[in-house]
Amino acid sequence: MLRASVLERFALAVVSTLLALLIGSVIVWATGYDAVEFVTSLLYGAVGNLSNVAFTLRQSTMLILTGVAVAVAFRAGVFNIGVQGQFVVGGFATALTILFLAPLLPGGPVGGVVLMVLGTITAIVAGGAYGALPGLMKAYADANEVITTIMLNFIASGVVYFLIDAYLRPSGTSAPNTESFPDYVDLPGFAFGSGSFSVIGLGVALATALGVYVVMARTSFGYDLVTSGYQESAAAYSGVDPKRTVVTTMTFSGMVAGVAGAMFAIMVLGYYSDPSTFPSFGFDAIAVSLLAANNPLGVIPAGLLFGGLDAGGQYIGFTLDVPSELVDGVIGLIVLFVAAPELFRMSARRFGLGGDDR
Amino acid sequence: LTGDGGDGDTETDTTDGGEGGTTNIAIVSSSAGFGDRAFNDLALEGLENAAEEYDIELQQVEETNQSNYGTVQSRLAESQNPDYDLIVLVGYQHTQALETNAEEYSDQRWMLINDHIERPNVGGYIWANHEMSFQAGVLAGTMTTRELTHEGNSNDPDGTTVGFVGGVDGALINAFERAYVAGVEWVNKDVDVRVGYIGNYEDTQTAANIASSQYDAGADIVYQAAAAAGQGVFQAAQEANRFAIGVDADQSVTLPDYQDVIIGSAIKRINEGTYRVAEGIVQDNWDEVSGRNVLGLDQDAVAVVLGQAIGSKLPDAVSQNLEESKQAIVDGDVTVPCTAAGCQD
Amino acid sequence: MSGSGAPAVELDAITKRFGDVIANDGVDLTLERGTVHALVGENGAGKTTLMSVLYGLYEPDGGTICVDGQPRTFDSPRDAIDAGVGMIHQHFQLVDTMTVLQNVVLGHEPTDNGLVDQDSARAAIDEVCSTYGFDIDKHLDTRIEDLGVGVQQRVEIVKSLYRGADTLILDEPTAVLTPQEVDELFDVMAELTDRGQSLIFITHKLDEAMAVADDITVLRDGESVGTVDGASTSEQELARMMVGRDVLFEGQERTTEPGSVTLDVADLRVQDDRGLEQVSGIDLSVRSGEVLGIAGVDGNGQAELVEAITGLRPVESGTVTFEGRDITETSRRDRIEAGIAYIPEDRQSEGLVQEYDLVRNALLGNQTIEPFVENGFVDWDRVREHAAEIVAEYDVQPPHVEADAGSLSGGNQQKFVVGRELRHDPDLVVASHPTRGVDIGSIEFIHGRLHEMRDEGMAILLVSSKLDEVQKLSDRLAVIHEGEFVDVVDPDAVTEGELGLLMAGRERAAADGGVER
Amino acid sequence: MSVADYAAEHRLAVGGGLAALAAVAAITLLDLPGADLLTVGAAERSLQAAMPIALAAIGGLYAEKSGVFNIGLEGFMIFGALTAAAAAWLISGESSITQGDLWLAILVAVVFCALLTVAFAVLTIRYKADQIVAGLAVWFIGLGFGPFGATVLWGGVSSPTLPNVNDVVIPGLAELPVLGRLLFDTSPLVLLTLVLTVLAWVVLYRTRYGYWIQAAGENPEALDTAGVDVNRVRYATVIFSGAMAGLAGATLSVGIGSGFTGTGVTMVDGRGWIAIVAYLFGNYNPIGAFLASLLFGAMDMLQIQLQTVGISLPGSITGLFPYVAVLVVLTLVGYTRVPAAVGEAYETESE
Ligand SMILES: Nc1ncnc2c1ncn2[C@@H]1O[C@H](COP(=O)(O)OP(=O)(O)OP(=O)(O)O)[C@@H](O)[C@H]1O
Ligand SMILES: Nc1ncnc2c1ncn2[C@@H]1O[C@H](COP(=O)(O)OP(=O)(O)OP(=O)(O)O)[C@@H](O)[C@H]1O
Ligand SMILES: [Mg+2]
Ligand SMILES: [Mg+2]
Repeated sequence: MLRASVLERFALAVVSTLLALLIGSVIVWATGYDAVEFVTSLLYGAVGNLSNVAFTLRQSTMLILTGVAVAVAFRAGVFNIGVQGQFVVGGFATALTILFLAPLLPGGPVGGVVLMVLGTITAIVAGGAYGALPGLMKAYADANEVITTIMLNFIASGVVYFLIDAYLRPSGTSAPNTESFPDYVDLPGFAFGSGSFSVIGLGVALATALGVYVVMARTSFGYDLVTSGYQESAAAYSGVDPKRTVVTTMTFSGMVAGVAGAMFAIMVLGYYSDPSTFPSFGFDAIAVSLLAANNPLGVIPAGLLFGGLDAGGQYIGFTLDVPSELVDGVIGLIVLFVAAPELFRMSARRFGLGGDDR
Repeated sequence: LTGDGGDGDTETDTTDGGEGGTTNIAIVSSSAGFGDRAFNDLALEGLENAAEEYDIELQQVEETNQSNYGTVQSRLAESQNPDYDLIVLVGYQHTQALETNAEEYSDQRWMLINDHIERPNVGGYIWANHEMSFQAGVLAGTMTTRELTHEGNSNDPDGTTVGFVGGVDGALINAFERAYVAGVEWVNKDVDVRVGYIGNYEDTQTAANIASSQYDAGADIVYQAAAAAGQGVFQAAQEANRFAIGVDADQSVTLPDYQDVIIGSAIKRINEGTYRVAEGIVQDNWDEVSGRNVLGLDQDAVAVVLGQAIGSKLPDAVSQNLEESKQAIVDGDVTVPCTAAGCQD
Repeated sequence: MSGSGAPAVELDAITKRFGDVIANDGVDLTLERGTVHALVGENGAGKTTLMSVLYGLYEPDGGTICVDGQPRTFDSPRDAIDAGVGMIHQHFQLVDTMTVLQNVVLGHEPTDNGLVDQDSARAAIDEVCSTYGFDIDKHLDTRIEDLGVGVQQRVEIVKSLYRGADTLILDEPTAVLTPQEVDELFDVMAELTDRGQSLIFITHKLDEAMAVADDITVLRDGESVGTVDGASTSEQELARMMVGRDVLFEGQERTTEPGSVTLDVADLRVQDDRGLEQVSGIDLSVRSGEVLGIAGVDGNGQAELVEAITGLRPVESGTVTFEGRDITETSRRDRIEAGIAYIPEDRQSEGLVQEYDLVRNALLGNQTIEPFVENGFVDWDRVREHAAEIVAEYDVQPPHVEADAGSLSGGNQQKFVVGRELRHDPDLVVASHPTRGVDIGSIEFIHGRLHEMRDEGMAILLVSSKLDEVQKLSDRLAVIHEGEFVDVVDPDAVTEGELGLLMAGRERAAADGGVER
Repeated sequence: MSVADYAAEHRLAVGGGLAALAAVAAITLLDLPGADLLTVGAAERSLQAAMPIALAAIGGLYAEKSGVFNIGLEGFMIFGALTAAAAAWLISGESSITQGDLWLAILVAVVFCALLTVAFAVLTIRYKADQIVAGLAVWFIGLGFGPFGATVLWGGVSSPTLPNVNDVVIPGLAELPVLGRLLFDTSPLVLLTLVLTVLAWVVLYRTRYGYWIQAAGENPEALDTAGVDVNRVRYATVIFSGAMAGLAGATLSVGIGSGFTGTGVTMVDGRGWIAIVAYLFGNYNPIGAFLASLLFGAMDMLQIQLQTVGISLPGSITGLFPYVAVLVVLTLVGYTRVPAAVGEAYETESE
């Protein structure tokens, strides 16, 4: 039973992706570009050489973390569209912690590790708190979370920008960036020479996905959340307080988004900056999570796929004339198809691929 | 897929790019992206002009996420096919990433627009936004009390109010604002400057609304520093039958539909800068074009040019004041608030 | 309307299958013009299905429908309506946020220049109302949600009449009504038949059927057992036809005596979701080794009372004491942990998660109970064993714990829920309609289990709308009416007639049965 | 009726009242130059700013009233803005763009978005796609293919400068104080919006189609048993919502704007989201949605007026006014009664 649905899910993801890529290629061809080159460049940009792989994995790290954050909430039946904002706030908290504590702590590797750990913890706290906010508004004021979280994304971005520009910008510069973190606050690249990807970051993402999976599948807390998502009335019957669960869910989701923020600040940037120039990981994560049927483990392959699409898209941007926005559109198409499993079921039935007639 | 040479061979022939072979140049946009009708497009234009003159292969890379600049830079620097002789980076958002990459890829030559890093392989080019904005202020301050009519548009010589519409309220655009205000006041202490910020660089409607609000409040000339959104200001000017000042390029030329309201534009000749550096690469004159280059009124790299349609109608006082204030700035008699890089406080 | 002598409706050998379930198996039914034809049968006997076929909601797998002597096929309710057949569903088909007028004319709006012609709509409704003596005209601009069920039902009837129905199907119309409203409904029904309307009346209450019906058809397991004359039949005969054997009313022999008070409820007041008081000062107590039954017409506060006791609904005032501890303010989870089991009325949405398999459903409500969960971690192997034990002991079909709950038939779902709630020795069981939708064999099994558990010293609070069930199972029987206990009686000493009066809110002349409180 | 219920019923009045009160309080307490803040121009611009929001909101509320949550309004608006600009540019060919071209372009945008929504409607209604997810996908697709389309046509994410629809001046009436400038010397699209708002109200509450729409979202079974095809009603409203979003987008790019801007989050810049909030706030009433849009427009203009007058909060903070307002309003006035059947695909029981 379960196996069949995992398989079906996987097939759905593959078919959606292929179909979206096919449509993308047709559009490329129809607008007068070379479709074959489009696809091969996409592949090469994703996995063609070591630095491309590093970029793919870097994007995947971020997408897995934010994807898990989305999955947690969706699983519990709460539409957290605010992962972007929670991730922005989390990363900002990391940056503040590192910048303010660095002078107080000894430098060197030990200081670096301490700063990174503390920075990640504050990110988790900040992300969780920023996630709790719409949770509280939904639970106790019936405010639709889809709308509140979208508003809070705009607000997070605006306020963080303001704070950086007004208070954290080093004198003598005009860019709304904070100072760079000390050199020793950095995750080692190991096999990948890239300055913005570290196997440790990927490890954190994988461990988070696994950890969240265990929580969701093996603990009574996870059971409470998932049951609320499936059937709120049954959850209430079983002793789950629906209001509290909305708040805990959003907090938990925000905490994971906070980890994403920490990794972004430490591993990717090494400083902090105007959030409106950040990639929209929090939104792409919705696609990632959906593709994975909101399963934290499924988020890993989905995150790798989207990371690859991202990297490939960027590569296309600087090798071909095809505008890289196209790749964003293709991602949207994937989401659209994933949203409509019935479409594929019906066509599968039409072509006689199993399924009962009703 | 491995036909592209793999990653083993990273030796770069840095002396390449003489008069002989094709010169490869990549340009990476700022987070505003190309199509901003402002400095991204201008930087590109200079390279395109160079490409018409010389044997240059140009690769245009649009990347609007600041967090990706590190990777984009390194991916381009590592590229073997082609091997870029110069990578042009538009905007200060590239600076932090370039600090690492300029060191890492010490054989790669970089041109950074609007900022600089002390490295032999970097040419940093900063245009004095504050000086040109001061000049724009002089233009506005001079004209607000003078009679001007053009195709049904007119100013209000009795009123002493002008406006400023900025993109994002931050150090960079604050420098435009303060310098502009200083320029206005240099002409006439009594002139009142209305200021508004859009909050981004793409919302033309809000830009138009801010400008309209300022025209309503008596402004007869509005200076915009809002990249793509700035068009909204010209539109508002047409609606109010007032005037406006363009930015970055001569917008009475680049946006001819608005030439009836653009009395002048504060321009920075970024195109000349990128052209010069491209030429330097082709002619193997890196030393002459690298290093820190602050380009201001003194170098004629920034200026206020008068609108192509209206310019001839402006009174002589305008060019006199512009010339006089320019001289004063160049001579150091007038200190323009803020710096080329922005306002610090 | 045809003036011929042909019956209003003739159903001939109607068959309707849902997958393997044969809901209707060659059912015949003849509705004579100007009469009331009652349709009775146990839960799941196929009554609603048969009527849905007649109303065009389901396409029959076999058989024919004749209306006014003409053979008909209905592809949709619209066809049925056009043929003059109207149906008043168990769950009203009214739009809560729209007004009475809008609901009545929905789909058949008179228009004037593209706008709905309010005046002619009003006039047409007025005419229907005055013809049949309805009094809903004063509510025409009231929104449905602001009206009581009785009025809503009349709106449904007016809606059908407005659409020109001359045959009306009423599916369990009395289940939601107060006795007074039932009387009013019967008056309306008499008025309708006097004016030539023909009615099909589905009910579980045999006395009602006998009181208003000219003919009574009994369905059992999808088949028609026969049609009898309403005036001359007896309840015993009908019951025998329905169940297939004589219905036993045997008393239960107790093996133990009730012990100390387990649950005590004092002066409890509870509101429903809309803020209306549904429980108005109820006192009750249940001892260990005792079954307290609560009988009453659905919607008299039973649901709110049960939810307040089990911790799903806050109380306005009063106290709930469990084993000497005041639990009025404690959470549902605390109450589960303290040993209160609850068999919910709505197994579909509360008792089970439809998309979960039985293993995961076996954990529902047990999330904090050892040994299934230790230190917050679920021991799925133990839960699986637990699920398998329930399935085996309660004969859940199919006997696979991997089956999704949603794929089980209603009766099997119910057995699983009952099993889960009864298996780990609670001190109090609150059972709400524990055998709803369950087949006869299982009913007896569940009844037996409840009695066994009572004899082992468990306290049981039983709510059921089936009078035979509460009478058979209870040691004491409280009758609830409009949120208050009318009386508490000895179930063995009371007759159904007396209970009916009590449920209608009329106090008995003399209390008897030697009952506490 | 409790205070909370009353507030929920009359949220718009309450919200508007609160906003007005806050404005008056701020003006008196902070001694602001009230007359400079509340100008006719500001009112006119509020109306203009409200226009695209109101148009999209009315479309969105029709869809949701009938049971389909079209959360993709923002995406459809992007397509509307792009299509209108593209159509105007393509129709005119080499010659300069005439007023007729612009109106034709707006029509093309409306039709094109209606066609796009047909796909969305088929997915959500026939194939029961999750409405929220599909709507988000539309947004992603708009953000991607909008600028992409611009690049294909114009080589950059933005269009060249385009003219916009001329104001109509009604002689005589235009001379009226205040009202003259607001209503009789203004963009015809403002007038169109007003007309559409009233029309939408009449259709929803006074015609049979309106009854059907309400029933489809509240109790589809009741409508079905009344003999009306629920899904047909839903197709109609969803496609209408796409057409309205297209019109809203077209309004931005060629109605009052000067072409399509595709940088960043495009020139639509969150207006589609605000539109959803507007109709929720307006309690699904077209007139309420329009007034709520006006409230947002006024909020935006207030923040601009404050800047103009020189009461300058940091621009990056004042720009957040509308978003914060949405949060405050949703939290204070809270619960919106969402039609009962929203989000559920309807399958008629008759087979
Ligand atoms: N839509 C359906 N799909 C599958 N099975 C169904 C469906 N509707 C009814 N059934 C089955 O058909 C049988 C008859 O159901 P029906 O609703 O007609 O019973 P009923 O006599 O009306 O019962 P009640 O007294 O509870 O209303 C039951 O076994 C039920 O499980
Ligand atoms: N679509 C369906 N698929 C499977 N079983 C169904 C379906 N619809 C109804 N049933 C089953 O048919 C039985 C009777 O259905 P119905 O809807 O008449 O409920 P009911 O038993 O009358 O409940 P109530 O007494 O609360 O009205 C229920 O047990 C239910 O489980
Ligand atoms: Mg039934
Ligand atoms: Mg039933």
